[in-house]
Amino acid sequence: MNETSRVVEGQPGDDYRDRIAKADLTRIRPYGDTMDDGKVQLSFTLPVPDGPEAVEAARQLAAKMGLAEASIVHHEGTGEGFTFFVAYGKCLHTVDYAHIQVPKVTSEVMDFYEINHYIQDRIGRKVVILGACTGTDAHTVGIDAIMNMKGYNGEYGLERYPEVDAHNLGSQVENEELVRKIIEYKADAVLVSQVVTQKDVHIKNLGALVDLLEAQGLRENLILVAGGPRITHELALELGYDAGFGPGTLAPDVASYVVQELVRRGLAK
Amino acid sequence: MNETSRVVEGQPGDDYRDRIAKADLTRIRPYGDTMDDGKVQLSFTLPVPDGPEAVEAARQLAAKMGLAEASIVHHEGTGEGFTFFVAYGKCLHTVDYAHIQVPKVTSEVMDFYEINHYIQDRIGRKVVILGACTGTDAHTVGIDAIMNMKGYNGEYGLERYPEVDAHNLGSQVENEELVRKIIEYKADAVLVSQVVTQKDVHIKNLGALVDLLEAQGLRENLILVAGGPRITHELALELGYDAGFGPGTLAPDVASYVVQELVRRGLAK
Amino acid sequence: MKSKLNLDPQMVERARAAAATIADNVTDFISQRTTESVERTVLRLFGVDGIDADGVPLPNVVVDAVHEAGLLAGGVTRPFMSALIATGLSVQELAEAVADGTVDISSIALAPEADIRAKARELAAVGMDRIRQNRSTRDAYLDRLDGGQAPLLYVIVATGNIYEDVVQARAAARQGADIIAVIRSTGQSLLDYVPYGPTTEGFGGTYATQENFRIMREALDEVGEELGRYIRLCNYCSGLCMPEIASMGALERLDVMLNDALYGILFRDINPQRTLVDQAFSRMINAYAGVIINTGEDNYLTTADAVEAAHTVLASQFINEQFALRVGLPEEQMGLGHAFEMNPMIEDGFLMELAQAQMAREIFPRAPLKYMPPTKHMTGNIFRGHIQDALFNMVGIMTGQGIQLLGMMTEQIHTPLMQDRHLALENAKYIFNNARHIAEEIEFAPEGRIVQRAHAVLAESVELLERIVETGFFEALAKGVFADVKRTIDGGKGLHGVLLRSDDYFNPFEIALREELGLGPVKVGVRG
Amino acid sequence: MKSKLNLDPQMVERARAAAATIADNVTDFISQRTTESVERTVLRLFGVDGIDADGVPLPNVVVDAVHEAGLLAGGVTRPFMSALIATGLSVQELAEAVADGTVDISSIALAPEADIRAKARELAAVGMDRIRQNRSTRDAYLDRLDGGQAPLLYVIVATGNIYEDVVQARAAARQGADIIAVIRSTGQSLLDYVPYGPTTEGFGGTYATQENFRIMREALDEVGEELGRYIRLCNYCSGLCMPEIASMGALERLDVMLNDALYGILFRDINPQRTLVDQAFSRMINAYAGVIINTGEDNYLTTADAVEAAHTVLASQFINEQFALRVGLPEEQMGLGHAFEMNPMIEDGFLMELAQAQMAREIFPRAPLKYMPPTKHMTGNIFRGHIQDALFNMVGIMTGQGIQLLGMMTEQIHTPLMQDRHLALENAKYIFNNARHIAEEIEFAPEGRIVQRAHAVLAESVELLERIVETGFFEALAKGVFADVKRTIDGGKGLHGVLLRSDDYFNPFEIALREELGLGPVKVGVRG
Ligand code: B12
Ligand code: B12
Ligand SMILES: Cc1ncc(COP(=O)(O)O)c(C=O)c1O
Ligand SMILES: Cc1ncc(COP(=O)(O)O)c(C=O)c1O
Repeated sequence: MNETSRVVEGQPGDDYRDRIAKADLTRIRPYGDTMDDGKVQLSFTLPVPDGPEAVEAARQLAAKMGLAEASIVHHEGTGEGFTFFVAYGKCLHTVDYAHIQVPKVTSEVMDFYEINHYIQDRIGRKVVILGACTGTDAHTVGIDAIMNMKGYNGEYGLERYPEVDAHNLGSQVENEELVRKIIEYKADAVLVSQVVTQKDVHIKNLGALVDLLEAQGLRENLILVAGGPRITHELALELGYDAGFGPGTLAPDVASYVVQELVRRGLAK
Repeated sequence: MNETSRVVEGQPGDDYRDRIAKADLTRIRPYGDTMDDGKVQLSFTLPVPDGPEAVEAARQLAAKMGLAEASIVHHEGTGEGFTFFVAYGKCLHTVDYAHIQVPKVTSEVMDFYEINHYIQDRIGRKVVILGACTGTDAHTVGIDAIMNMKGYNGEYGLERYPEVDAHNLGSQVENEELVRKIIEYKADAVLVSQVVTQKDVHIKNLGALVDLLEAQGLRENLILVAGGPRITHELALELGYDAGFGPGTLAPDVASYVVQELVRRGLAK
Repeated sequence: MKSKLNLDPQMVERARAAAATIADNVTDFISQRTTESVERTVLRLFGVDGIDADGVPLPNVVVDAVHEAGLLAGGVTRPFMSALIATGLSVQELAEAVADGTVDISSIALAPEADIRAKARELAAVGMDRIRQNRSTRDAYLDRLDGGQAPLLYVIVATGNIYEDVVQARAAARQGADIIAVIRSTGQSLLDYVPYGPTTEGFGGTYATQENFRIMREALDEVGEELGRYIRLCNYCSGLCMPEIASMGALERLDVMLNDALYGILFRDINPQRTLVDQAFSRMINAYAGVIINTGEDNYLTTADAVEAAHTVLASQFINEQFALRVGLPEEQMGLGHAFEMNPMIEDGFLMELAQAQMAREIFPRAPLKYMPPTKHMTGNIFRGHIQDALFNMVGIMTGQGIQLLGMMTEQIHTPLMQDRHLALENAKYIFNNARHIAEEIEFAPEGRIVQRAHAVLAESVELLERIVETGFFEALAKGVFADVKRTIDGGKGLHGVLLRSDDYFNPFEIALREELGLGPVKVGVRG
Repeated sequence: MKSKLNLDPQMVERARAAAATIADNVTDFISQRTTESVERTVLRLFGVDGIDADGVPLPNVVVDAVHEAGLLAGGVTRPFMSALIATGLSVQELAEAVADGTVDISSIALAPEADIRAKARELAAVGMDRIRQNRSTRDAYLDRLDGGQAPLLYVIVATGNIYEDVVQARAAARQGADIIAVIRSTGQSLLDYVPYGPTTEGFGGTYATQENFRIMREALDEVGEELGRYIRLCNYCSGLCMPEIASMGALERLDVMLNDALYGILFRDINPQRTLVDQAFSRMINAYAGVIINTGEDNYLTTADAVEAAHTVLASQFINEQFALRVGLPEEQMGLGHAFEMNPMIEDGFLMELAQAQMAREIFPRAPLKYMPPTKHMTGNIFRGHIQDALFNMVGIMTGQGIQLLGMMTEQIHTPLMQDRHLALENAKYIFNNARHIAEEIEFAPEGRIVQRAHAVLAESVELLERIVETGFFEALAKGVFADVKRTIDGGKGLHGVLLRSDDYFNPFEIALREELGLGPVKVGVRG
């Protein structure tokens, strides 16, 4: 035998759990295969033809994004003077996860029966909820999932709730029309769905509704909820809504929030 | 008819070519579907469990990388307290493409016949070229593609060149061994292949060869070429090589360079 | 082609017969009506174009004027020809004069019928000619250049800006796209006019305007020439201006048009009468222009469940086929729609998708079936999405689809970025090439899941079609048989634009088209 | 299972007969030899473990000492037992004493043969017992927990650090992995000893050490219990320490081992004699331990072209099968290897891959075939790579493979990141579930491309095997029939460690294993 090094780095029988690297939660980084290696995958297109300069430009861009050892693993001209890139690199930025505070819908999620009981016990009358997909948006599947009888993913929609008076106004409902319906139905809560987000049309449209409601003095006594695949609770709050719901929402999530909020705000009269 | 706006934004018959947005090459940004929109796709894993705080951490990370309107479009716990994310955002960084200078192999690429003629005409003797995959690296396919008779992608390898005396030393060749062979064969050029790059073993290994050659006074009269999937000409220069070749290289690319460089450096005697 | 599914020809026959009855009944209904958009189309085919000082398109201006004059039920042609004769203006001059008020069309007396007919025939010949010309230009291109092989690679551009669309479309062509579809801005289908000029501000798509058509056509011809390939152009012939867009497409040599008999009714809440009348005329134009239509059955599966509602797709294909045949659109131009929209988490879902696609292939053997990708079950997980699209492509090549509308991995996120389209094309090219002849190689176990699934879906759709015949088509729509959507005969948008034809209704293009398409004159009252 | 390829049973028979002849001849050759690593294995099975002051593993220390004493040709057991008897030390104490020089094994006289045999039998029983115990522990787990369904999802971890590997492996298990393979550090296969202890510094993989085996086993049992699934553990039983690693795996309850009769010869330039002797003993251990072996035919296609060299894969599978049968490894434990390695740009490549995979399935119906993903033709384009892997998965489920080694989209770039593995698992789970019963549903056109391709490959491999029989196996290796690689009988690494057995060669584990495996005693000289 000629080799000398035999590779021993710890003691057999050590508890492996003690030796697994832990993340520093005040400075987390992406994880590839080793704690803190920072590995990130990127892809993008640049408006320059493929070639060594294009690759260098891609590398520089990744570097500016804070990636060390950025490696352009794929580059391919896509015609018309554009090039597509795939890159990997080690992100030098860290995030303080330990101190993140995310605004969350804090109400407790109840089920179908609990919600109806809650309404009977704490509100004592039917709760009127309108739903609509507004502006030029015609994507009804999301709001239907919340409102319609048959519901979604095995959960009934609000129309099925005996203690809820639910009205689904459908799609392409203009804000002015929606306000008219709020008055007509004396709505307790309004659920607004926005799916198309190109050029931020949802932001404009959602904002316009708040302005309209405020102008008419309706905002205060109304629970205003937004939802859609690109809606977060945070965004909804920023836009002047009471709550926002994203992908995967089910009727009980919204209904639980609405009824508890009605009681909390003293609107359950 | 109730609508008033009729959408006219230009004149029919305008030449569309004049209206297509041009990139400012001193400040290029990624292109999604509109010039300068900065669109970038990212994916990474963070060492935190899935949840709203994790999503916010991912968003913050993307923001630190310079992405505006970063949107976490997918997040999924992968177990053991890790979460995988996919994000899109608009990169605010720009790159000055117009002034990028990339070192390039400048020799003109000749074909099989031209190279052999060039050697006959300008060098007048056989050129000795060694090839090896060095260190612990056993990936021979790349160097074989360059060296072997049958070649690669329809291009003959150097062994087929009548005016080249090619020796493929195979894989896992130690640097010391390679230096011995360089002396033994009186090599004009050496082609070193490195494929495994984990923990930068290729950098160490390529660097060590240069040190060894310099220590023995062999470096100056030798054309030293590196190659492999993660090798760039730039990296090779940094490591003290004369040239570097990456993915897709064919024998004529290397041979053209070697013979012209021999003549240029006055080693063609 | 040997059947792999052993479908019962009698069942197919029953389905077709039921659909034929439905179409016959409705055709009779259609023949008695015209619409504002049909009349605007007539003007466009005569050559009216442009907008007035307020930006209102001149076809709208003239038709509105004729309507106000109470003359539209007889068709816009008679008063318009009379005014031409009376004023001696050219078609465009007259339209402009009506717009700026210098000519009051209501005050011009009708010319003698023979003069009107002569003038109309003469002028219609110009429009008909241009369409015929475009058709032979296309044929010449296809003779000379590579027209692609089925499944054709169809991708969308949707930047909202025609000048960005052009860049994206040309890049896509270079990457191998056979068909470029310019998606329309949200909401255009509900506009009762066609926007004008080159446009740069759309949402989720770009306005369909004649100038945008022209620009894209020019750009694609140019790049196609360079590539040695003919790149087909597609747009949306649907909504309140369905026939007008057909005419624009025919005039600008579009090759493919989304054009469904029911889509507007179900998905845009357009009045059923309006849609049915409009689709008939638009399809005649498409037929004559050699345009392949794409029907919209895929849309059913965005609201209904793809496993449960599979038979509604097939039923609707039968109905679309029969409507198309009634107006002379040959099978070779019927891009009947269907889609790969089952929940990807279903065990053996791939087998059911195979069954559905193969079934469509066998039942409509000559149609260039348009196969739509997964959309509803695409998520923000672009990596899985890319594989959903790969399985879709695999089914496409395994079952010999005609037009493959390529899925994008970012379907759930945004309208396609340039790189999304690039990767979608790469996905399809790889799979189509790597499994090129698989349809010839694969057979299905005779009593297996795939075969049984196809039989079951066919049986259900026969049942549905026969039920519709029994109920009556309009009543069936009102009951929500398709896509869980209920539409009544007098509901929805655009009913105001539907008119009962007067006895002397005159539409020279309808006459010319019916003649060219071998349809014989309109007959009313045979049924219904 | 009905044949879909209509392979000629006579051709299969001819191939098997030729492979049997090859294996018989070589078996005779093997039976006359032992190696240093075989003897170190014997010590490990007796219970020798640990390292000396210089870090040299004690099995090496003792075997080297016996070798120096000129006694190794008779097996390490006789001198070792004699020393045990003479010193009264325990197995481990004796090894340590040899290492620190307190016992000089060469100076101890041999004990009476009967005493040696008795002691050896007694001590061997302990090791044999532990292996048997591990096997029943595994069986009990598999009774109680879900063992997964074929194709089993096999993923690799390769961080170089066992403690990172554990995290990655447990996460993979949670995501649905059935088998976790810990890839070895580059270069370990050429070490003539097995590293010791938990290790955190490997390149492109993690050292195979017994402690690393133990750690990973514990971590997987724990997570498996939580998930209600038994997670199988795999490592590499190849290189200069092939049988030692088999013993370590048997002692630590590994479930799967890469273990090929030819791989070391062809791909690591290990001496053919060394490899063939080592593989025989290692496979006996694997057989007894209930370990599924994975053979390495896939590697041929990384140097040779997958279309042209397809028949070498099949030929090698036949040879591996026969070598395995010779040492009692049942078909159910033969994870014969093959791979999806054709250039993705080939027209109809998918059909040829289907043919190859289906052929393997039909020829080795009971073997849990190990199917390897695309590697050579993976590029930095991770998006296309993900689809190449999807097609690979599709072939896996269409042809009923046993073990699917999942491809990673970053194959060309780096050893797998956690997210790469996550996406690879998602890819396979989606496709396997969505096309779960497709193998039952799909048949191939009887005279089609797929069937013809399989027939052609089978014919070529019959020809190759018969040529090897004619040429002689060692001569064929020297001529480079496999993977374009030429290896001579006296070339390569590790020949110095091969010894001709003396007439009184004694190996109690060989005896016990042969007995347990129903092989009967070693017979030499029958052939060759
Ligand atoms: C189905 C669909 C259609 C159908 C809609 C049918 C219908 N009646 O709804 C049809 C075919 C008609 C259609 C048309 C168009 N579509 Co579309 N469509 C989709 C698709 C495929 C699925 C949407 C869906 O049904 N999701 C399923 C539901 C259940 O999910 P969800 O909406 O997220 O809802 C859930 C939550 O978000 C939440 N939620 C939603 N709303 C609300 C409201 C409240 C108050 C609460 C509490 C919760 C909540 O709860 C729901 C259940 O969990 C998406 C792509 C995709 N995969 O997402 C594109 C998509 C939304 N469409 C798009 C576009 C651009 C269009 C068009 C504009 C295209 C065109 N130019 O023609 C048109 C125009 C339509 C219009 N005017 O709005 C884009 C939007 C891009 C963007 N981000 O801006 C998408 C993303 C596709 C794409 N990549 O281009 N579409
Ligand atoms: C084939 C292969 C193997 C084969 C090698 C067979 C052989 N005889 O070469 C086998 C199976 C043995 C193998 C083993 C291992 N491999 Co390997 N292998 C690959 C694989 C799949 C393909 C490499 C290849 O052949 N490419 C084709 C050739 C033609 O391309 P190329 O090398 O880039 O060469 C071209 C250019 O780069 C250039 N070029 C290359 N060299 C030179 C030199 C000069 C001078 C010039 C001018 C040009 C030039 O020209 C060539 C032609 O255009 C890659 C993954 C991949 N898809 O790339 C992994 C890969 C390279 N292997 C890898 C690893 C980790 C290993 C192992 C360490 C795994 C293990 N622990 O067991 C072992 C160890 C081997 C060792 N000691 O080096 C990793 C490396 C990770 C990294 N970046 O560090 C990869 C990327 C796979 C992965 N994702 O984990 N491997
Ligand atoms: C047949 C058909 N027409 C039209 C459209 C689009 O219509 P709109 O422009 O109304 O959104 C679709 C949907 O993609 C369709 O399938
Ligand atoms: C059968 C077999 N053994 C061993 C290995 C790995 O060997 P090494 O550890 O020598 O790299 C492989 C390659 O993956 C293999 O296929």
